[in-house]
Amino acid sequence: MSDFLTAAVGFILAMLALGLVSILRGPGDEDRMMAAQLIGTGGIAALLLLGTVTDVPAAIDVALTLALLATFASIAFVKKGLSSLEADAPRKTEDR
Amino acid sequence: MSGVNVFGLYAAAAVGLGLYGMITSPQPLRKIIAFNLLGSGVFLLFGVVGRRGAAAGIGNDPVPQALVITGVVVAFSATALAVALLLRLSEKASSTTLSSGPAGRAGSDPPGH
Amino acid sequence: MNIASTFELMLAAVVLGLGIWTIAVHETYSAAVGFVAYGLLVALIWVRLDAVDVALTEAAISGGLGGVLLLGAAARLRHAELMVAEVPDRLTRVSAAVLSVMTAAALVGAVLWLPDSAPTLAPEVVANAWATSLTNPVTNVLMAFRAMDTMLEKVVLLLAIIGVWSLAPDTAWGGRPGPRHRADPNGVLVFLARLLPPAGIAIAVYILWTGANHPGGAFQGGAILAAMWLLAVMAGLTDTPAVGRRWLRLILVAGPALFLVVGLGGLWFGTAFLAYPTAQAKPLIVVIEVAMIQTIAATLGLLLTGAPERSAKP
Amino acid sequence: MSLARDMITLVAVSAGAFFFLAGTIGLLRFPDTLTRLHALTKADNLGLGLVVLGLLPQAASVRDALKLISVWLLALLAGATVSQLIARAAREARTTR
Repeated sequence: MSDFLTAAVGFILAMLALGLVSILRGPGDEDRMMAAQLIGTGGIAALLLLGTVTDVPAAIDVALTLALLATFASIAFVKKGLSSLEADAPRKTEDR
Repeated sequence: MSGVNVFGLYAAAAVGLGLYGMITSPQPLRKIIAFNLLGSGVFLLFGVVGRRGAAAGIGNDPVPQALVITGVVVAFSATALAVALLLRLSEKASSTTLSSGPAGRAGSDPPGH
Repeated sequence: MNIASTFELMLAAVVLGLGIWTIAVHETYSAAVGFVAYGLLVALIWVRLDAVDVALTEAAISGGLGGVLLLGAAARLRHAELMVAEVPDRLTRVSAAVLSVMTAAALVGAVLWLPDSAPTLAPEVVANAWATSLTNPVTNVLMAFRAMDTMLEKVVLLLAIIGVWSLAPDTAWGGRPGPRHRADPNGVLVFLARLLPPAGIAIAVYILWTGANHPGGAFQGGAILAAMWLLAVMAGLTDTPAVGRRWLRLILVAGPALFLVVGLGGLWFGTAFLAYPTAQAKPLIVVIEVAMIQTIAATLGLLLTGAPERSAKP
Repeated sequence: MSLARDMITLVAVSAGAFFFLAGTIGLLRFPDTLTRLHALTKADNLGLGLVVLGLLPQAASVRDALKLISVWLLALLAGATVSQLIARAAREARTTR
């Protein structure tokens, strides 16, 4: 079981690495904004599996912290990537 | 134990990378980022050595762990102060180079106002 | 080579790739994004090193808050930084590379040739844990055995915030830091900023509380609280306070001041500065930590928003 | 009993890994920001959910299991909201460019 889970960590990390390459390559800022989002899913999955393999139950607390901070960083990416600060401002062409 | 050495080697590489970036980056902000990378490498070296001191049912020597936690917070404070100085400098001088070249070429107002 | 060490190599390679990206990429905004990703992923290495307390701190303070601080600066300096074209000459770069490689090689030597079972203080920390009746060894070191370091670190945070505030222009002296954010009150961002902070506050309190016996504590919890407050600020739900306010300054000094009072009490009643009486050690530490989490959250959040920019009067 | 638990873990984690693979292929192969965003948030969140599902039988206590589920809920909330914000930023960049 432990070998299988370790292999799963390795596989998800490899997917994470490829995804990061694709995201950071761009071309635009909007692509790079996805980086924290990717870590919020792939990184957390790898972390949870790692915590189970190495028998560190507190890894779940790290995962909770990562989930909150990755969301915070994503919002900051969106806000700071735009020239204006009105990331979610109402505008005329809104299709809500 | 050999697996943990991989992270020790990585930590040494991070220190080298950070040092190189601190010396060669022309922009001050990049120097600050490189400084943080260097710091992260130093902290990881502490972590690897502390891992070798695992004893008494604790996986990593708690004293270097506490030192690293203190170090992370102090490094964050230093970064925040450096960034604030840099932003103020760019407002005042309209230039963010540290050299004494001709200032006043860059845009005067920071965006977002 | 077994599966476990392959995984470790891969993790080190991913983090190294992000480190190289951060140094080598042309644009500063991209470097800052890379650094956020780097800081969040380094937490995995710390979990593998069995240092979960540090993993929490790295993820929250170094990667999350520190990364966003650098990102904000990169966004504001974007136009100014494009103008800078003075790349150091070839000789400088080559000698910097030689110096860096030599430094790294020396550290590699240290990693490889230092004895594999290092001298350790872990048994002594465990042997003295009865004095505080807390079972998290790192919290014991931070709050009791090396409490002086932690108290002075709070003073460093305080000095940093004084330094940042003193950079305010005369017109904004004592005013509000950062721009006033606005967002659609019915939009997605405001929705998230209303939904996430309650969960985040619960998690921060849990991290503080569990820190007595499991990884966690005031730093990590405080960093989460700061992130949640900044989220509400970015969504325009609340404004940053004017830094001249008295209640704000009280919160900022509450943590170190209480620490100092307890320390002097140890000198007065007990044997030494910061010596806790054994029977009251745990309640005292909990009281200090509760005061500290507020101070830490306020200080970290205000360090991120920077120097005052707007006058206190609207 | 233990075998049945391990089987659940094996199947769910494998399925989760498959969705991470799908998400990454999407990121690498899709042509523009919006489709790549779609690949990232849909497939990876499902992958994380399946990994969490697979780890639930291995959790040491009910509290750990509840924390695992809340990690996934937080990730879902982030995926659903942040992806909209990024998509708007992408659209704005495309119209102003």
